[in-house]
Amino acid sequence: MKLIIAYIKPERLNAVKQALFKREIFKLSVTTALGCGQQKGYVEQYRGVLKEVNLNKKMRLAIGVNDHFVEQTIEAICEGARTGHIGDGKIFVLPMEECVRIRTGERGPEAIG
Amino acid sequence: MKLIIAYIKPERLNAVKQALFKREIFKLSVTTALGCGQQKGYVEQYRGVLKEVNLNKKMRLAIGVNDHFVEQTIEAICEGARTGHIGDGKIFVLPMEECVRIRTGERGPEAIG
Amino acid sequence: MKLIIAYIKPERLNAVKQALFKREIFKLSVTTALGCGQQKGYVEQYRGVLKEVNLNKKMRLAIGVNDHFVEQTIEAICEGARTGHIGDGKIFVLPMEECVRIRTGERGPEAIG
Amino acid sequence: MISKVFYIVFAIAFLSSASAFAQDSASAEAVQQNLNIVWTLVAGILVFFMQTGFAMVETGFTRAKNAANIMMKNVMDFAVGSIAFFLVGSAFMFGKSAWGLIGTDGFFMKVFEDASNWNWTFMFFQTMFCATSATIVSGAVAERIRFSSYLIYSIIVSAIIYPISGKWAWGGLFNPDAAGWLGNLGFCDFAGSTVVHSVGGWLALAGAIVLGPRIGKYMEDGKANSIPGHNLVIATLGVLILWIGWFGFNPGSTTSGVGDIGRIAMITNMGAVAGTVCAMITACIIMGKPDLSMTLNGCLAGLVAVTAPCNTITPVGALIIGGIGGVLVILGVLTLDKIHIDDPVGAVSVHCLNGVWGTIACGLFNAEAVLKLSDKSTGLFYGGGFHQLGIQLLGVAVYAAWAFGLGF
Amino acid sequence: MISKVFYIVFAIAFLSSASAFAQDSASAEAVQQNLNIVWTLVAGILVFFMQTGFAMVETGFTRAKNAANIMMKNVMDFAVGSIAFFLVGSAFMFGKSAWGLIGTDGFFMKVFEDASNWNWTFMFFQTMFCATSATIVSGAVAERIRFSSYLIYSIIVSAIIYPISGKWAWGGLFNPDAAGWLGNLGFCDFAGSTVVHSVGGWLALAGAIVLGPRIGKYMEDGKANSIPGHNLVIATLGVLILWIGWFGFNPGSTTSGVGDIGRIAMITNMGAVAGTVCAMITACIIMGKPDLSMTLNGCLAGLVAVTAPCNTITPVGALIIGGIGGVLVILGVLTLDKIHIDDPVGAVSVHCLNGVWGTIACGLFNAEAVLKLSDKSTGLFYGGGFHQLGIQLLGVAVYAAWAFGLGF
Amino acid sequence: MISKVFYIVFAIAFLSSASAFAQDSASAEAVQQNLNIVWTLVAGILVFFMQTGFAMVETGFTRAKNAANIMMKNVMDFAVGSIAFFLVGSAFMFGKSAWGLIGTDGFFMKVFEDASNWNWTFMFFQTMFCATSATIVSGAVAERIRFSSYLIYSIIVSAIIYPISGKWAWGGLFNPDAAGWLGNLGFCDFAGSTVVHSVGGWLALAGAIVLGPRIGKYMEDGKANSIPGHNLVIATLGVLILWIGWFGFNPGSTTSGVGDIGRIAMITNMGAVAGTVCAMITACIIMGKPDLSMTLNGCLAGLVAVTAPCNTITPVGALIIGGIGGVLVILGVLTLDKIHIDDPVGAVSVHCLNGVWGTIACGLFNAEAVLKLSDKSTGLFYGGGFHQLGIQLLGVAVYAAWAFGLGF
Ligand SMILES: Nc1ncnc2c1ncn2[C@@H]1O[C@H](COP(=O)(O)OP(=O)(O)O)[C@@H](O)[C@H]1O
Ligand SMILES: Nc1ncnc2c1ncn2[C@@H]1O[C@H](COP(=O)(O)OP(=O)(O)O)[C@@H](O)[C@H]1O
Ligand SMILES: Nc1ncnc2c1ncn2[C@@H]1O[C@H](COP(=O)(O)OP(=O)(O)O)[C@@H](O)[C@H]1O
Repeated sequence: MKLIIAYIKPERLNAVKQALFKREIFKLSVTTALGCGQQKGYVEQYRGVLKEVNLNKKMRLAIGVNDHFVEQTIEAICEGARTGHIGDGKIFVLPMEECVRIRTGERGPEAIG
Repeated sequence: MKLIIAYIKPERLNAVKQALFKREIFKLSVTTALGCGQQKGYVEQYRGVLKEVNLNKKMRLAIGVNDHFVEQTIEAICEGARTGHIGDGKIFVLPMEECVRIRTGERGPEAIG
Repeated sequence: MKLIIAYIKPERLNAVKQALFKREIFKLSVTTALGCGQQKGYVEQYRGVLKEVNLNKKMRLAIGVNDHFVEQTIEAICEGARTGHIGDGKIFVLPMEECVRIRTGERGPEAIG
Repeated sequence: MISKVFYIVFAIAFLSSASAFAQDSASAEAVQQNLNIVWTLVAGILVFFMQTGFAMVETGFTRAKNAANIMMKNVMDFAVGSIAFFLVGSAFMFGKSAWGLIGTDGFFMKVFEDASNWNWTFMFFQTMFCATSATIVSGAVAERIRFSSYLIYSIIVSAIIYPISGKWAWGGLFNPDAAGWLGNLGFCDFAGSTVVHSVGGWLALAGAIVLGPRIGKYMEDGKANSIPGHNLVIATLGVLILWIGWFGFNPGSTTSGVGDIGRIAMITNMGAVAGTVCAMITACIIMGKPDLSMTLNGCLAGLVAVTAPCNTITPVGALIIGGIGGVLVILGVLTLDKIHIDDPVGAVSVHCLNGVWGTIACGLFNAEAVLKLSDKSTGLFYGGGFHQLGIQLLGVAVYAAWAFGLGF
Repeated sequence: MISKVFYIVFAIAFLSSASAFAQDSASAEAVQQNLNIVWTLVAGILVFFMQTGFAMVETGFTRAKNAANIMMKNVMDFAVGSIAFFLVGSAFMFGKSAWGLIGTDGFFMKVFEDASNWNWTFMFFQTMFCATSATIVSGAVAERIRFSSYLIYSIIVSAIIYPISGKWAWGGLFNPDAAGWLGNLGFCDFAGSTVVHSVGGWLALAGAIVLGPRIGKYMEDGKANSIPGHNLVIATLGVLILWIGWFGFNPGSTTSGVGDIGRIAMITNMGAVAGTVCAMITACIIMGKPDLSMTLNGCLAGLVAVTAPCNTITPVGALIIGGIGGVLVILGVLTLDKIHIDDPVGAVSVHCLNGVWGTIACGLFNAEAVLKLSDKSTGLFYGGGFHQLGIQLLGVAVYAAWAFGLGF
Repeated sequence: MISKVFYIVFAIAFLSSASAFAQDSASAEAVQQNLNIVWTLVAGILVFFMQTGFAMVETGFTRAKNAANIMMKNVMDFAVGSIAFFLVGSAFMFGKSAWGLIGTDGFFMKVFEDASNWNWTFMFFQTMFCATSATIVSGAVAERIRFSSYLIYSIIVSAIIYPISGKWAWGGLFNPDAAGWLGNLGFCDFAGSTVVHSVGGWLALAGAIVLGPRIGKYMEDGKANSIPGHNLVIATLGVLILWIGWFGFNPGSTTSGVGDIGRIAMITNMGAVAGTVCAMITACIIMGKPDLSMTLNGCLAGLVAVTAPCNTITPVGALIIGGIGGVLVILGVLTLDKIHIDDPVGAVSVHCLNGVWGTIACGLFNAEAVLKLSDKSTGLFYGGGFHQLGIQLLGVAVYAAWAFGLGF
């Protein structure tokens, strides 16, 4: 099992969800995050004073999947999140050793979906 | 060492904390998250227009533990978070290679607790 | 590749960013979190009723790095975040199996930076 | 005790109401009558502003998730209350008295015939008072009462409970013949510490008891949990708006544009600032640091406390009465918490406790002679003896039994 | 129909304006004139408060990210509008009539000579009305109009569109000789359901159509998406402030401190509460649960609807007119959504639809005889026949064509 | 220069104060006197509303974490200030003059004997002015002053600094014999650009310098850091409330209900809108885009600038004075930032800089003859020569030395 973590632009969240649903990946968790990458920040002005904001708003997705779903998930995220511009984000794939469905106590690959 | 990540219902956070404390697991980090799983979203209405909200509020726990604590932690989370209804959440166990206590620079299993 | 996760005090974020930039680590993601550790919570009062707040505000950093950058990253975080007091936080290093740059589809070590 | 001013005003009202436009008879009396109308209307609008104040205080002191619900309740209680008071409440309050207990005619405000009659303005002002009384309860029952129950309750208060309470003390305001039994006894409640605030406050207490505390307010081991308000800026805005409204509430209760309004405004302000300062100090002593929400409650407590005696006390009297009010409200809030009555905004301590205190204060601090309002002061401390104090205590007891009893 | 009150007031105004200080000639007429000034000024200040109300309603009903932008627009439209009305608008509205269509003198408010003349107060009051009309549009075009376009539009409305609209119905208020053609016909719009609200509302409708919906409001498949307001507490605050402002708007339109103001305030309140209650019930029936934002719209709808007839109807008439307004506004909001006209705050349904309804209601519910304002009622339901109704319908049609046409 | 109106009013006040109820002597003079009382009280209530405005502006322009603290300070400064002014301040300001510098009798407001005397209303109005002056400082020292120091400071301002400042220019308002030395010279400050605003502003400047900037406001390399306000909606609400309050502040300073109040309201409005528009344009030019917080400051700047001359200038004069105020405030804010004086809400630029400008403007734009207030205008541009201008400059210098000196 793997845990796939992706940082994407907030406005692409819906498209990514759609792309995942198309591939029958229905379960995911989302957190708001701030990211700092190749995308430079922007400059704001308040009462004549400039302020550099170098963390951009991002969404962090966490999706637990079985091994044979990894490629499809990556594909789906790329499909939904890619705009071709800097700041599109990253996907990290982490190994996962165990997964538990709290409701039933089920473990392992069946618990994930 | 393992990093245990759990998505639970927000209102169960207190019970989970209690269950963990009973087992002398005192250290954890919490983030708010939105989850999408078997639990269907709900429909809101604003000025006569329906809006489907299919992300439910969740809490994300992250607990770094030594290997022999893993089972007890899973047990504690299940004990505190289980209601038997859809939406109870998931636990993911990830392998962890290193752990550092920033204050002292200690590393490895001693650093975790 | 590794995913380095660190929980630090919010007010140290800027110093940590600076320390990372000095070592040419420019990419990271930040999330707000609440932490519970050796640092005891504090007691608030509202209308004469005491309220124990035992979750302190923390920042969670996630930094994907190539293997030979791990030590420098840990060093940088410690440099920026250490105050020597309880509550300075923890660093967790997780193995990462794959990394994808969404914009280009690149994979592996090149994608991370 | 109903101020002499009233009678004069009404005498003029009846004399001049025959002429549709006051200008037609360009007499100074007619102009004064118009001035009374303008002032009373402005005061009524200020009292209406208190609805905004209550809404802001209540939402600021409670959780964000209930904000829409509380707004809804505060808008709707005014709406249904206005209609109920128009249809029947006003008649119960100001109609021909049956044994000084309840009015019996004038339903649908049918008494108004003339387009420019004083009555319209008077009833506008009274409608706003009625709404204030009804809305007090919403703070105490916030975050747990069902919306439909609350609507029904608002109708009952505005149609029946408040008008009957009002009849007893104020029934003679509109028509001296229709006075209520307490008014006839000489009960002193100039602007409504009892009629408006303590009635609302007793109902609030009953409501808070009946509904029980909010989930999570008290833990199994009996310890209280704090459920912090979500926006103290909005709560402060609300208190300041209420304060402004009170400058209509108290001075407006003269219903006439004469010099007394300036004095009453000054007295009202003194009560408010003394309440604020004393509550802050008390909170500091008990809890170790100044507390904004308690200080705000203290301000309202001072205002409620001087409401009954505002026409008959000196500024120094107002400082004392308001100051004691500020202390009382803190003790009230802490005590209610201890006996597990959950009142999210402190409505009971502000309106009920201080409504009672203000009413009693009339019997102690009334200084009519000092102010040259009459030859003899009725307050105990100004040589008036125990007579007035007795009447005040009777009034307090009667209203407590009536409103608290009905509340259950 | 222009109220008799006006003429009397102005007669007095002209008589007494010669003396710089009314006290010099201590006649009762002069004091009454001063009283009129005080009341009209206070009412004007209350109308100014409506700017705050509009700003709060609009920002509360839209997204947080546009809050600063909406604040900026609401402050600036008043600022540039005031200047435009001062320089030219007031002249177009109240100057010497050219064919009853437009004023031709008095630019820069040059007519004012005397330091204590009544005119100053009158023009202050009128400036606030003009600003209200201009600001109505900003709600309907919120979250998408460019700031500079909005400024230009505000100037045009305040300098030209509103003053000309106003001339037709109200040109004679300042100087009876300068009356407009609709006023001469006997068109009844006491406080501006048509002149202020429906003109603003038609412009709002045109603006909403021209600008098209906000991005994301309608999906490709034609389904509407809800874009929830970010702060319903602020929106409620805004509505309550508007309600207060209306107590200046309607009773202030007498521009004289006489008994009628109390009646008009009462009528205004009845319209508001009926609108609130009926909107809540309608929303419950259609959507299955009470909805705060719809209820708030209902309150404003009731207020707009009674604005035209507020001087000539009975309280029961106000309940009916306001109640129908509350139903209409909900149907209006839902219908606009269906035909993909995006009006984030419901400005069109509130001001345009109910402005029209209120104007027509004059022809149906006018009850001058019941109120002893004149011998004969002009409302259809009170035996006045179809004459007044015809004039009202003519007025509605003319203003619709004019304002909606110009809006494009 | 103290308006003629005052003297007349007071003459009447003294004549009629003997009769407890004005209705008893139903003379037109007595009714006018009552009208003055009603108007002054309403104006005082509007000025009280400014407390709410200041609280909202200050909290909106600062960080969320300090909101409760700022609310607490704004409520408490009014509370302790009211008491201090009641006990001693009013005596220092209006008591028998010692060398035109300070009042020496009337402590505890003992002078009031009569229940319906005009004095009560006058003192109510003055209390609100005093509180306004004290509260100005809180914006400039926001987010860093200690609460207890602030309380002590508020007491000193309300008990001593403001009353003495007030004595000099306005000591004769209550009793012409008690006039101060500047008032006797003919210093013109109708509603308080200097007495209220610049005194508050100078104290604010001193406070901001003494306390030093907030942590994090200026970086080691000297660059300024922006610490954005947390809620511009609340800040805008505050400014609009202040604007409303100013309609009590300026027109109310006549303390009489006569036609002049309408003119002064109009002038006040012109100053505000001109300030708003010019500040917006200036900010656009300097910073490249319209800026809400600067525009709001511009509005207040225009209001402060026309406060001194509001009784003696023409509307066009008001547009010019307000407009220059709007430009000045932006330059002021940017300059202070450059010299590292940290004023989170712009209080110094608004109240001090424009208080000074408004006071000087009297000497330039006073147009008494145009307004038929007297035979000769005193403003330089209206042929009045340099006499008045000299007195104004003297006043500015004296108050600057006094208030800024004391502030340290
Ligand atoms: N190595 C990394 N570690 C953690 N987060 C990263 C990393 N690289 C990128 N991110 C996240 O992805 C977001 C987009 O990064 P960016 O560098 O702009 O994209 P790209 O690398 O595709 O040009 C960043 O804002 C950050 O949140
Ligand atoms: N595979 C997954 N990846 C990421 N998060 C998940 C996954 N499965 C469940 N979750 C999280 O757990 C929450 C509960 O999921 P749900 O499907 O309702 O529970 P269950 O699977 O026990 O029926 C979800 O809202 C989501 O946040
Ligand atoms: N084992 C753990 N699992 C998850 N989070 C942890 C763990 N230990 C520490 N933390 C995080 O680090 C923060 C600081 O912890 P603390 O115990 O005060 O530091 P230290 O261990 O250095 O004394 C905590 O608030 C929490 O967010």
